[in-house]
Amino acid sequence: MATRVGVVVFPGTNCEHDALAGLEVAGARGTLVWHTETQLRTMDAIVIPGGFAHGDYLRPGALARFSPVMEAVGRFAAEGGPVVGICNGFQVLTEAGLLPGAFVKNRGLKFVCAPTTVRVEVTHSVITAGLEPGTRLCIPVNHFSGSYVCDERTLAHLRASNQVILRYLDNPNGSIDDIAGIANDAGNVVGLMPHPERAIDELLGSADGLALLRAFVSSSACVRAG
Amino acid sequence: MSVRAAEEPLHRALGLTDDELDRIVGLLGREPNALELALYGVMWSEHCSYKSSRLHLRRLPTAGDRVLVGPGENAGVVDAGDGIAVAIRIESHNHPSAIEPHQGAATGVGGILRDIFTMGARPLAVMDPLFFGSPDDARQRWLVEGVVSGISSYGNSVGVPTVGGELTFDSCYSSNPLVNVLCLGALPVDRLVLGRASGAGNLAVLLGAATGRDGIGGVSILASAGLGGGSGADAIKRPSVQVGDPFEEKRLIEACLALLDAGLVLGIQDLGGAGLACATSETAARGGVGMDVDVSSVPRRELGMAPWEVMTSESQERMLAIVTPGAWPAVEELCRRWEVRAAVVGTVTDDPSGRLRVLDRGAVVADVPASSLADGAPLYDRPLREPAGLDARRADDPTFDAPAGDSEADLCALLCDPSWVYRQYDSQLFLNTVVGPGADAALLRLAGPGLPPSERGVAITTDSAPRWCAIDPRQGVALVLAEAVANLACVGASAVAVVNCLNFGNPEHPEVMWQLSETIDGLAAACRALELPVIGGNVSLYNESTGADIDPTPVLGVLGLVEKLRRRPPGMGWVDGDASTVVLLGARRAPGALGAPGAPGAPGAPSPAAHPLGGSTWAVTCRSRRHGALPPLDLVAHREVVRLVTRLVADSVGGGDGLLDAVHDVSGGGLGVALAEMAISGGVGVRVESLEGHRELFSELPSRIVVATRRPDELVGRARDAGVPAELVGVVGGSRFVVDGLVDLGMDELAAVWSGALRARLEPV
Amino acid sequence: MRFAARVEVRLRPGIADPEGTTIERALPALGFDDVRGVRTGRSFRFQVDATDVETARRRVQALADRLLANPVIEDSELEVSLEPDSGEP
Amino acid sequence: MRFAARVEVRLRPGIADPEGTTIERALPALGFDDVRGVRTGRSFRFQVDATDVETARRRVQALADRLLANPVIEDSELEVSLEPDSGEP
Ligand SMILES: Nc1ncnc2c1ncn2[C@@H]1O[C@H](COP(=O)(O)OP(=O)(O)O)[C@@H](O)[C@H]1O
Ligand SMILES: [Mg+2]
Repeated sequence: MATRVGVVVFPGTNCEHDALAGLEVAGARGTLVWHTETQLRTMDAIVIPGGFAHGDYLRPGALARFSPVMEAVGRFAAEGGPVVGICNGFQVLTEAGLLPGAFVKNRGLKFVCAPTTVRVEVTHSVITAGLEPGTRLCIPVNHFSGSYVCDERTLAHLRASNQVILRYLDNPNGSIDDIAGIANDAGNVVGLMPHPERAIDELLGSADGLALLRAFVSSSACVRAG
Repeated sequence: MSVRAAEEPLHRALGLTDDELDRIVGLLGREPNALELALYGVMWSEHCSYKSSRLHLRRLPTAGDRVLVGPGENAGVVDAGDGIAVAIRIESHNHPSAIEPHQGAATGVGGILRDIFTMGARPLAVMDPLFFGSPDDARQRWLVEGVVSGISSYGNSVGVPTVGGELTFDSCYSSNPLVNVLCLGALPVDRLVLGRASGAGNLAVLLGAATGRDGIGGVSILASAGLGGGSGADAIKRPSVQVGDPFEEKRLIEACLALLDAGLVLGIQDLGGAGLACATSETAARGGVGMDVDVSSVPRRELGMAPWEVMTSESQERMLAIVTPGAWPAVEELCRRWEVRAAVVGTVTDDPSGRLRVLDRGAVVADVPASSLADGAPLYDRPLREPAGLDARRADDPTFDAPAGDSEADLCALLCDPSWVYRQYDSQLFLNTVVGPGADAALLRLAGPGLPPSERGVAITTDSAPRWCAIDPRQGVALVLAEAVANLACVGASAVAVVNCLNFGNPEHPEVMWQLSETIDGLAAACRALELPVIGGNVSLYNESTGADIDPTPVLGVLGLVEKLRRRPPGMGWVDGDASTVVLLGARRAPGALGAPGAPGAPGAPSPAAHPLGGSTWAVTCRSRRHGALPPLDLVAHREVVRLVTRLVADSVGGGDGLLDAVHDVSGGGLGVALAEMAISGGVGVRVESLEGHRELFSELPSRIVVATRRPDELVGRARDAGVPAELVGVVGGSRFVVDGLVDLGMDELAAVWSGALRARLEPV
Repeated sequence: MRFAARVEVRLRPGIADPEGTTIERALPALGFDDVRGVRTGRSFRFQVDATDVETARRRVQALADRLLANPVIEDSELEVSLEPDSGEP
Repeated sequence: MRFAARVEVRLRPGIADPEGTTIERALPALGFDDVRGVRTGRSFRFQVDATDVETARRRVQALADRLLANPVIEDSELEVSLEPDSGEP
């Protein structure tokens, strides 16, 4: 049976269908999970997709983190379940305290939609498992508040414990230490600003995102089996 | 304003003429009350009634095999095949953007999206043709920044990709920027729904945002006329600018599409200009029924709103749906799920004369025939006059100006990368964008949530040429249509339908009416020649500043289709490798011209010029010469070139063997700019030989498309078979951009000039 | 002398404030059903050099009107006070 | 009783404020070379119902801490006062 991935939808989320499409190409079966849901037990993995949850009003992720589903996501993550937040999903995860740090407006103070090149730094996270460190992937970003910030201690910790999983080669937003994606200590909760689901087909300009999505789907299958 | 109101009769203060008042009295058989007068005031405004342009618009061809819905509805709809229909519409939001660029543009996006999903279509793409004064002025930069950020923040957040547009700077827009927005959506053919009411006893349901005193603008005169409204003098000062809420709109889109999917809605209509007054009277009039609306049932954002305020408010993000009483509980339930407010505000009646009755807690406060509001405005056949001195302007041609000047510097001055604008737009959502902004046309997969599977693609482009239209609106708009169709060909799409946004000056100036009339005739003729229907449009008049009208600015959006979209089209960038050859398809010289360098030309007797420069970007930008004769256009020959290129590109897009490495049409800036853009895009230089001087480098003679190929003989053969002229003009390769005798620049330098041009002007310091 | 300035820019009364409305709608679920009428704004703090408080205030007002707020939809409110460690030119 | 609250949320000192910097950079060209140190923030105004000013202040503080500011990067400052036309529940 295919890996079942719950794709969380807040009011204002807009990349949920794209995430479903990406997961499907990567071999998983995605299901939309409305933000009022409190049970995720039937899921093997969770994706929090991009968009503008609650309009991004106040701050990206600030209101979404109080949606009922986030408590369930917290439990799911605490039990070792794979959770990936893409773009707005990453912002939600930091607001919810499931990942460290915060986001501020892009350097340049403008929304940026553009292809970027990221380098895979470490491979113990659910989204980079099995990839070669140093692999370069061409994946687009699409955000206004995409500049990752954290205090020095957090940064030192992220580095020391190999939690920086992706770095930009052409930092589009001013993120500290060129961080494009991080994982928690255990590697099962991941946030990344680039949109791998937008790079799943050469027809769209790149299929590099599939490497990440496939890694995610197969490591989710492992978690379930194990 | 209040002083004027004290002196002026109410109807005039509301924008109605004395004759219009007489007409209203005739229609009603009595004097209207103040609320009724306000309803006529907004519904008979130029914006809502098209009273100055309607007579002319009738001359546009609107029929076509694929047309499911033509002009008159919220959007035009064509059958795209595979059970999918495509809805498209373009609109202006010029005046609000001039005073609050961010919100003005943002609400423009919101409004055009509603026009699309009101047809049952999911909005899939936006385009934004923009026109400003010179960016060397700080106020213009403020406008550009605000408009682009408004489109970006609303479009990105609501979740509709912006896949292209245009950016034009010209001093005629200094106090009157133009912000046009086009939206394209798709729907399963059987979800098509129209904005009409039916069935006595059915309910009129208001969906979305609460109603406040937004955008009441001119009508707020009623407050000062002492006719109620708790706001008093406050309302008069209220600006007619609204704040957009993309989050509300996003929920509204999902809720409305879910309601339509569930078959719960009989008719639906967005609330745009003139708010509830417009939505209720139009749905009733289209359905030939009556309607009762009780303003006390309308959810309010503000206290103490009078009936006229509720009826004319332009609060954003609202829709009016017609549902049966039996369906209402399910409608309520679905709306709750999407966190969208829904309230029954009225009922459909079987009143034989189709009256719209406005009630306030049950008491009738207005009672007028709905059709008299929606369709009863007088149609004006305003006087026309050709502007003085046009012949002299056309004769003042820059083509043979001497000396030629520094072509290398001129070319650099014409290069501009618009990505400063479009990088701020999400152009990729829905995973449909095969070709996004920055190319000749956008090319999208025809797919989306809820659509039947299809291999088809849909292409879209917007184009305009106000300078040309100022010299000759008839010929100018034909050239615009020709360019648009060529743009589509470059991504392999065949044009199928046209929408237009006619941005003009003050219609009370006979010269402006002449421009409008000529434009419509020119567009009608060109559409007939290319067998394209016009399926929708918008007219924006009174674009003027301190008495000066803008250049006539018809903006065309043209929709194209691709049968099989399996591979990316070649694009404009050529590739390095075994000698790709540059071939110019289409006549290299204007018909009838002699062709020898500098040919028949003493100044003063410029025509026929082989490489005309009248009205060209080069003449305006590099020589400040705005006049001259427009290049000739032969639509029959144009069609052949476009057909050939469409076939070649469509073949490669469909997965066939690609004969072309690169393709790009010659447009603004001429062959020089087209070649430079191809080189920059591919990152590879070129050597072009024996051009006929700077005129050939910068002429904007239409019907020419540049391609690169590694099989030039085969290509030339194909062109010959199709009756299309083809000439080898250069060879791709190396790291220099060379046009013999005219330009010799390193690719790095060329690319830097191109990519830095816009930023340098918009972000000085 | 150096003055500390604070400018608060808010949407004018009656103009829709979707952000405020959205925050307000979320509050009851967070246990804040005692809060209403949320309106959002932007604030700016800076120092301004001027010979006296009146001049400083005029400068701040000019800055607010010209750059920080769009009077078509926004009002601005300002506070100007002597910087504690000011006094020297 | 009803209280009027104002919360101002600003980036913590040390966190870069590119918006403030950008405004400051634009100022000399507009003739404001007497202004420096621009920092931007967001403001929230609302009413809160409470039995006394202390309770009101605690509620506002809680709202600011839980929702309005992100403590990782932001500080908040608040003001609470009795609404002029208050008194009734
Ligand atoms: N305001 C804008 N928004 C989005 N894309 C834009 C805008 N202005 C220009 N573009 C994009 O930049 C490219 C070049 O525009 P333009 O020079 O008008 O093309 P063309 O000459 O082929 O019509 C097009 O792909 C267009 O869609
Ligand atoms: Mg074009």
